[in-house]
Amino acid sequence: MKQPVEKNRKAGGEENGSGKNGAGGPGLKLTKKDFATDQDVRWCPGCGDYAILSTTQKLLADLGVRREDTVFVSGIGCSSRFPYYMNTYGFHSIHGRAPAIATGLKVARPELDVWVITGDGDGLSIGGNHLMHALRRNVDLNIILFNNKIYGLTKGQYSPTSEPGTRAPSTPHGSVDHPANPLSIALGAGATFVARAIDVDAKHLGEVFARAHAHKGTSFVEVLQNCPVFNDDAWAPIVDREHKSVRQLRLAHGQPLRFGKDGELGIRLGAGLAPEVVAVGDGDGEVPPSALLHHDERAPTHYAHLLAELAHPAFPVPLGVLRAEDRPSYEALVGEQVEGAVSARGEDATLHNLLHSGMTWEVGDDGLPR
Amino acid sequence: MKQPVEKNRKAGGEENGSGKNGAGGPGLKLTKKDFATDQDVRWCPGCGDYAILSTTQKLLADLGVRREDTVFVSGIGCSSRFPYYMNTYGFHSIHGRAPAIATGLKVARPELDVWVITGDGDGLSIGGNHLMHALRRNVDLNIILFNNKIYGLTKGQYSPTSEPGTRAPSTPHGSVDHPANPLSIALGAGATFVARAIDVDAKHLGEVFARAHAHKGTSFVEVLQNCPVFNDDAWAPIVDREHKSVRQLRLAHGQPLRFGKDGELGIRLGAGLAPEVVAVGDGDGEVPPSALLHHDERAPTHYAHLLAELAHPAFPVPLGVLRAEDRPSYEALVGEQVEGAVSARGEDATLHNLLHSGMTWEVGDDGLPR
Amino acid sequence: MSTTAESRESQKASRTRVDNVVVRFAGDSGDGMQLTGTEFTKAAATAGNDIATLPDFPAEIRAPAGSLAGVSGFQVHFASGAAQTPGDEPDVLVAMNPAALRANLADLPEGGILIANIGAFTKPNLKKAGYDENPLENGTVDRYRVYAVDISKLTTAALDETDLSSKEKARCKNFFALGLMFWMYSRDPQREVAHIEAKFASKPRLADANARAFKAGYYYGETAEVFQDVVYEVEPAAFEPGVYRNISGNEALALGLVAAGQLADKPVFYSGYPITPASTLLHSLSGYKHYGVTTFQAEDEIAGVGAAIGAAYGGHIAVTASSGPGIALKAEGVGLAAMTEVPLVIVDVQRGGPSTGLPTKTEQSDLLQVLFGRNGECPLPVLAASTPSDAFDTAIEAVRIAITYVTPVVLLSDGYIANGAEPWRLPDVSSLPAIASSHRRDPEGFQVYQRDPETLARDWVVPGTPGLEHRIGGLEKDALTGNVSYDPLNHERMTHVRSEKVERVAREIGPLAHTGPDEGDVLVVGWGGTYGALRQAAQEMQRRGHRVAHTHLRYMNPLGEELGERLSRFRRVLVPELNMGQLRLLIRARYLVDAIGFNKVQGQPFKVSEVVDAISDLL
Amino acid sequence: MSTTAESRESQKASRTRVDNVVVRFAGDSGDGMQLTGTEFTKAAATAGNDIATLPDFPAEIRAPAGSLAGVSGFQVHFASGAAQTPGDEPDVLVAMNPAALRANLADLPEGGILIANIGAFTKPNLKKAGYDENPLENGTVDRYRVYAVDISKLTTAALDETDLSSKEKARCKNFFALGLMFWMYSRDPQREVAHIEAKFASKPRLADANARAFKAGYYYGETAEVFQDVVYEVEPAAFEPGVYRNISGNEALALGLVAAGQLADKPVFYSGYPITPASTLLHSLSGYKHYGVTTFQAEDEIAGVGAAIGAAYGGHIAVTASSGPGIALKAEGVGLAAMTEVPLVIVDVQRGGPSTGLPTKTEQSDLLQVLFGRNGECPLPVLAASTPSDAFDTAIEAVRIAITYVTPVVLLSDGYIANGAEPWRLPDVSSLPAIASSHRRDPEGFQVYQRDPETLARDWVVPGTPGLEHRIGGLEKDALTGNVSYDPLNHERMTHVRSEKVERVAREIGPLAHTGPDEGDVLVVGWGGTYGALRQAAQEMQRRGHRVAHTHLRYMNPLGEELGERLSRFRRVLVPELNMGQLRLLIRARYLVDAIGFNKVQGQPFKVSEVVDAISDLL
Ligand SMILES: Cc1ncc(C[n+]2csc(CCOP(=O)(O)OP(=O)(O)O)c2C)c(N)n1
Ligand SMILES: Cc1ncc(C[n+]2csc(CCOP(=O)(O)OP(=O)(O)O)c2C)c(N)n1
Ligand code: SF4
Ligand code: SF4
Ligand SMILES: [Mg+2]
Ligand SMILES: [Mg+2]
Repeated sequence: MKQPVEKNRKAGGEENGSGKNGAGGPGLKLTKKDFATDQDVRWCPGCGDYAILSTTQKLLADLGVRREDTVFVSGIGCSSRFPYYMNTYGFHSIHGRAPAIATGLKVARPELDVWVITGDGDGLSIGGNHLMHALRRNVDLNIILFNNKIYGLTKGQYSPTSEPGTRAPSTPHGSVDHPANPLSIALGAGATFVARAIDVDAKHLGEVFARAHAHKGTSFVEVLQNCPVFNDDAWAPIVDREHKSVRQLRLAHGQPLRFGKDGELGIRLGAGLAPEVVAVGDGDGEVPPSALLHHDERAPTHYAHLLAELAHPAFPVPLGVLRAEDRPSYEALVGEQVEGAVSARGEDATLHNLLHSGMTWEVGDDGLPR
Repeated sequence: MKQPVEKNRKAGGEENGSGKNGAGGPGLKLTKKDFATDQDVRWCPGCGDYAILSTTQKLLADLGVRREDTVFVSGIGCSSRFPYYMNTYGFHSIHGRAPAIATGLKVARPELDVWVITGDGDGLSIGGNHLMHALRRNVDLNIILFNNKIYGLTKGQYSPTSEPGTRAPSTPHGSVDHPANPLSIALGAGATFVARAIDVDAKHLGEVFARAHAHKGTSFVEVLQNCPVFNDDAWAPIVDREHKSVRQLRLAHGQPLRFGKDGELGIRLGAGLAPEVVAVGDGDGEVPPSALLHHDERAPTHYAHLLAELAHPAFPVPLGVLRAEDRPSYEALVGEQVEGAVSARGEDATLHNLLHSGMTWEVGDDGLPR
Repeated sequence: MSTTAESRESQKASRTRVDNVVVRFAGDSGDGMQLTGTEFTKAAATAGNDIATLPDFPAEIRAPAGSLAGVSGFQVHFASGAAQTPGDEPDVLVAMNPAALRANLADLPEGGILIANIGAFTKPNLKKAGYDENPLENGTVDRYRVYAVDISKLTTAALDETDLSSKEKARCKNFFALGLMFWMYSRDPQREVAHIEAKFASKPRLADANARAFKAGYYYGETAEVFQDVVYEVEPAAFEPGVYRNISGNEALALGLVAAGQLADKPVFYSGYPITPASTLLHSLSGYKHYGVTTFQAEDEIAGVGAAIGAAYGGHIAVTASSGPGIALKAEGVGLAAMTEVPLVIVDVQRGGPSTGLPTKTEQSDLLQVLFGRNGECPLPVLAASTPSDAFDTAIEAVRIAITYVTPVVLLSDGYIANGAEPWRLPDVSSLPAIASSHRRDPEGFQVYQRDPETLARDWVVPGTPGLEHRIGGLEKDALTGNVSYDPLNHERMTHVRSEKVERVAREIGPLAHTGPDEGDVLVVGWGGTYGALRQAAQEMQRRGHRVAHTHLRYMNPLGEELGERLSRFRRVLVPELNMGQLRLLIRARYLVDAIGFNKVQGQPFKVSEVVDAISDLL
Repeated sequence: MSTTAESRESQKASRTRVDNVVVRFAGDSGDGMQLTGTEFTKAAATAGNDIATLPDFPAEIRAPAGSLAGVSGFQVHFASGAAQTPGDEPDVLVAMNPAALRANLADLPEGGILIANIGAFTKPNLKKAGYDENPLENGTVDRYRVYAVDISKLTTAALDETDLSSKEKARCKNFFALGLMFWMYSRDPQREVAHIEAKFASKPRLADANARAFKAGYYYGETAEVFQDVVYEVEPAAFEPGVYRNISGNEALALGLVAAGQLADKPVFYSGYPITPASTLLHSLSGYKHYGVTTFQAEDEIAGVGAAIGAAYGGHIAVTASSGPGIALKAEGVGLAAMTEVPLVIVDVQRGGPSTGLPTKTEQSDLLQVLFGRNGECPLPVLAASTPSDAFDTAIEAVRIAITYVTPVVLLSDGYIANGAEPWRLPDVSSLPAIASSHRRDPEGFQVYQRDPETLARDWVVPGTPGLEHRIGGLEKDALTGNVSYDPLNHERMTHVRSEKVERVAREIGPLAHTGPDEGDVLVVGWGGTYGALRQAAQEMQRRGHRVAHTHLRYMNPLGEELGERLSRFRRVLVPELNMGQLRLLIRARYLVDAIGFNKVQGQPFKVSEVVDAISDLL
């Protein structure tokens, strides 16, 4: 009997070089276009999803990943149509369950590069639990949550991230739910990598995705995405060119939390641990950069929570990597146990011996036990 | 046509005085025993659930609540058998879904006092999403999570709160999952009341339950519970008499974070926002109480996260109310909308007029439109 | 508007009269075809025609403009007789762009009228639709009566004087098309102009522009000589006297639930999670708060049924709804409701399956799921609505049974009923029977699973009632006390009681809906949204002199005895279904009758002609 | 131990020989009855008896000591002939306390042997069991042959010399009882002592104490004269030559899955969420990591099936298991697997329902759920195991079909099979046929939904394969390219293909398991865990000279043609099931045969005598 496991665990690697579409050989470098499929993209004109798709296609080309080793798993929603447009392996699954499916895939095939595409409804409403458990386990997935604060595909009902008072088909008098903060939920669940970016800021989005891709363990990225049809300009106050310098806080590891056109504003920890916005400088009532909070992706988690809680209009909205922590990934630990057991087993671990384990007895030709 | 809503919304109140079992009349004060049912309690000998049951029965008697207005809703698990032993209304539902059922009940009948009993498996594994959404919405429920870090009822598999390396029937080589922190999850979900107590410390447990009961909005209480059969002494390092003074941090609003036999130890915020244990006093290398973190139940949430992250053995484990925030409860907001709509409607809001709304036309006796 | 009623009357006089017409509007998702179709339908309805509609839209919100995937259609059938279905094929196809033409042309019969917006037949649009050449010019449409109108240009021209952007102007073209159709079918344009003004009251610029475009279309019809030979007049249908409105299935269902609440004098609690084609039920009901309706948009379908159970337990009329995938998710919760015996209505607005399937298409493939899709022996009453307006009655019926028998009840609808519309004769509210319901308040001798000897209902006791404190749950319970019981015979007894309770509902069935002879050659048995097609087909066969009858079921469980007797009086039994034969399986199993299936699984309703052929095959 | 084999031989000679004996151990959940029963079973098996067992434990982990709710039982039937069921009623009841007596006495036939531990018949214990007086003293047990032994005291006395606490000593009393039974049925005590030592190797104090208690019980039997008239000898059964082991259904299922992985030369991925009585499958498999098995304890059943789908998509042999409520939750995921056509095995270890029901009791009430409990037309192959060891073969078969036809397959088991045990003749590993499986690697001409013309399987392409990148999902897909398709005829075509693919599995059915004549008066048709009882009943009727046969199905879907032919050759068809008639419904619908149901829903298996009576009623 052969040893199926080791063989399979290497399967991806073994065959990569030879495929005609593989990116293995020199000079075969794929372009962004190679990551597009022949399917018409069916999002509404102006949908933020286009930008995210484009950034992703470009990034994968830039990173030089192999198409055949890349898998996009999604749930259901406008955003979850994403895999159809990526010329990689893709699985458009059912509502909310992509993290579970991706977990099974990644545990079975750790050599694959597995992305999960989800929406604020898919990932936080019906799928909240799977998201939470994938994050807790730290399965090495890249989870991208398209947050348009609305259910797009089902025509505009409010979602768990919608602002209170959202008037939508199911809430003609305005919604009364307190909105969920995707980053707080992810952090509360024990996520090791938590970040946020904007659909249309391709450069920054690409950088954040690259970081997410590089992270070993679950990377969780919230992308602020515009749905021009059902929730147009929901992020405008933050994304808006005019105000973005004072409403966005770009995080850089080791750097003080500064924002404003010329970094003239900053955030420090005030009384009662409340963060406060201060003017930066050495003038009167101004605060030197050293007195500001300094960004640390590896600080104790409550610091990342502090960032996650910074919200418009009282604060600028943090963008970039809030937290990046090293912790062994789930599939690695599982793989170690299985591989350990496989390699520790003796020659006698045959199917025959397995069946014959425990208490056995023999019955002779006379039909009686020996 | 009568107006069903108002009538029903008052139903509990209307009829309370008259019931023979009501606690309404003077001199009818119920005792702890009145809250016990005639059913044999079927937990294993020594199970921590007994103590929680007893504390709850006593508390309800002390609070003088009406049995008929009190409902215990639970999922499935050893802990979820709880309702059978409370002589109130009770609903032993299905695995993980108690928060959803309780939400429906509370929204329909806001005058009822609704408790949810759940376990670490029921509430955090299969039921994590419903828990999260109840907390986010802030439905006025008292959710008590019995955390024995194991699946009791199904005979001892590891749970989402089990320590890594737990050897259980499904993990003979030890579990590899990173454990969930119930308090962090609750806070990340936007809980307005978060607390922790210990099964066998009846006095403190009773106080915490009383606070939870008084809180308007979802109260979430994690109870550290011992399962002598499948996870005996899982909490012993913390609960243990000998060490408890240095391993438990009793929270008191407005007070510094102090612990130890005579409060000789304390916690302050150190470099990089990392909490640290310090000796309290005015001696060398000691720190005055004023320099310690002071407990504030209403501080920005990241502070409660800091507390939730304090874990044995590096830190004492915080017990008591970590966070209590005022935010309108979900059922109150929903009720306002419905009641507002009902009272704003004119005399003409009859069923007849409803059916006749929109574009109508009449067909005469000749079968032709008029 | 200058066209007076009189001038229209005289105009009508010169028109060809036909019994019925089927018009299909087809265009881009962004072209407003659903609105156009709906407005045209209303006009036909108020003019006294019987109507039936079939909206058909893509699963995408807005697929790329001009693409095949983005084509949205709306078919309306209006008739001077009964319009029982939206029509087998269109008499008139309005194609707003090449993709719309391509997606729909095959359905247009030879000689059918094609109105094409040539303004949209540009190179890029042709390409997007997969045409190499312009089909209007290469013979493709030779078999039809083609009217090529540059609707785009004419609309823009009509809006010359307005300050709209050219994009905005282009968006008014559906109203031009609507105006044209109004003229072709002698509809009252004034009324429509008033509608437009009311509809866009908050956006007067748009109101004005749409009204202009509409009038321009109408006048174009009147003026352009080309149309003179295709103007028609469909006489009003003979309706029962009464007040009518046009109603879609989900709206009727919503009204039925509100009515049930009023009839039972109890608040209604609806919880659900959005899903096509059930969402609009949530939308409708959330607008009826002033009728004491509380709606709860849950985090998922499991919470949806959970919250409904909680509300039912609390004494409300509790309803949860979804479509196939969501109903699958609710299964465990529905089992709990069955075990604990709380009254509850579960609505399944069926769509194409399996899995995500065809979300915007209709199908009848959840019957066996709602009957058997739960663990253990867990029978429930199941009712099915058969037309949009029937959803109103079925909703009241479902609530009545849930409350009377203290049991969850499943109500089946489908995408065709939910989105389709028909004229509805409004019931006299005072004639609707009250729904008796009571919550036990007497503690004397109370036992949790004591039953009414007639209905086998247990008492519906709600929390808040002093002296009746008790515990229920999903474990098997003692047949009397309701305490947890593992006793083998008690379990068997309870299993039988739960089953018998459902069987008792058979008393409510009443005479079966039936057309045709009481015995004969072929009995067509159907259920749900195929009602109109089956009835019309059976009537057609009767007209042709065959002994064919049609029985349509509302009660899918229990099936009752009358059906068995009726089946035995026909030589052949045909069960047409939009599935692979689900009712057929039940009928064969229960009555041992060799029922033949006629099955279509295309996400589309039956055509009358298909059913006629299937019946003919059996004769 | 001093009893030599020879002395036992001579002892045996003087004993009454009987063909079969049924012993039931009953005591408190804390009394170790399951262990006692299991050990006794092993001894009988190794001594060459055929055996069948029925563990019966409460849903609570440990209900209050001494309470009725806390009674745990284990029944073992050992025979010199075939022990096809655990026996209708016990010949010997060992009651460790009053509650155990009360809960089980009714099952003991008149003249049965009752061994009661009088040491536990204390006032408080009697009260907990609901006895006002001691039933051993007030005539209650007069109809039985009563042996009152103070097992508690004797055990404590035997452990006098040890340093165990008195609580620890008391806990050894089950080994005393075991020793006594060993003596009564001439089992080899040395072997057991060796077992005890091995089992408690890590706790030598306990090993010593349990061995002492065991020997004390054995010697007590030998010494106490009272037992001389009830010592029995059951000759070894005549078995096929081979190597045997005692196996429970879930363990056999686990081994079958491991074997399937080896036979297919592929890793096995199992994911599930704990639930009685499926959990032990997860437990077993998690111990087989060294055979390349990965187990994943998911956060719930939905994630359980989700992860399995992911692993199947990744090329593993993927399995998920649960019991009724969890299977309900998996429905939507199973539908996705069906739509995307990934190979997957879904195991349903059935228990008493509906809802939470009777978690630790057996039932066959999920058949219709697994067939129909999904939205849309979503047929799947469904196989059912019929005995504990048959679960091994059925598991391999299920995997083979899943891989060959690239489809999800449901495997039904039940609590009775899962926990019951029987001697299993170990298969010759080299005779097990390999499971052919391949992943397409050739990009040339690849189409996602291209099919093998024989099996209709699509290619199982796994990520990581260059040039075959493609997308799948739950929306309806084009029959060739796999791209999303809303085309009506394509949907119908795919619906038929999915259905036809399942029908093709009929080729795998092979000849049906059948005993008795090929035609005759009554054909008993069964499935699942009732196998033994039905077969034995049919054989009994044959012995009585009746033309009765028994056919037992492994394939619940498709049913295949042979069954239809066979049904037609019998005057009456009886379908005994532990449900309300689920297979019966299928048979009636498919073959239009008036199959009669014999149904029991008590959470307990059939007694042979019940089935015999039911058959007799039809003659
Ligand atoms: C089980 C199930 N429930 C509900 C739906 C309907 N549904 C599809 S997508 C969606 C919400 C999508 O919202 P989001 O995840 O925010 O995605 P978006 O469309 O906004 O990108 C819903 C409710 C479904 N397909 N399946
Ligand atoms: C749908 C479903 N899945 C699984 C189970 C089996 N089950 C019952 S309780 C339980 C876990 C209980 O753990 P926990 O919530 O921690 O409660 P405890 O018994 O430890 O108090 C499980 C898995 C079930 N009853 N229903
Ligand atoms: S509905 Fe919104 S999210 Fe969906 S495709 Fe259209 S614009 Fe994008
Ligand atoms: S198994 Fe554990 S949690 Fe359950 S009743 Fe027993 S001791 Fe308590
Ligand atoms: Mg969204
Ligand atoms: Mg637990």
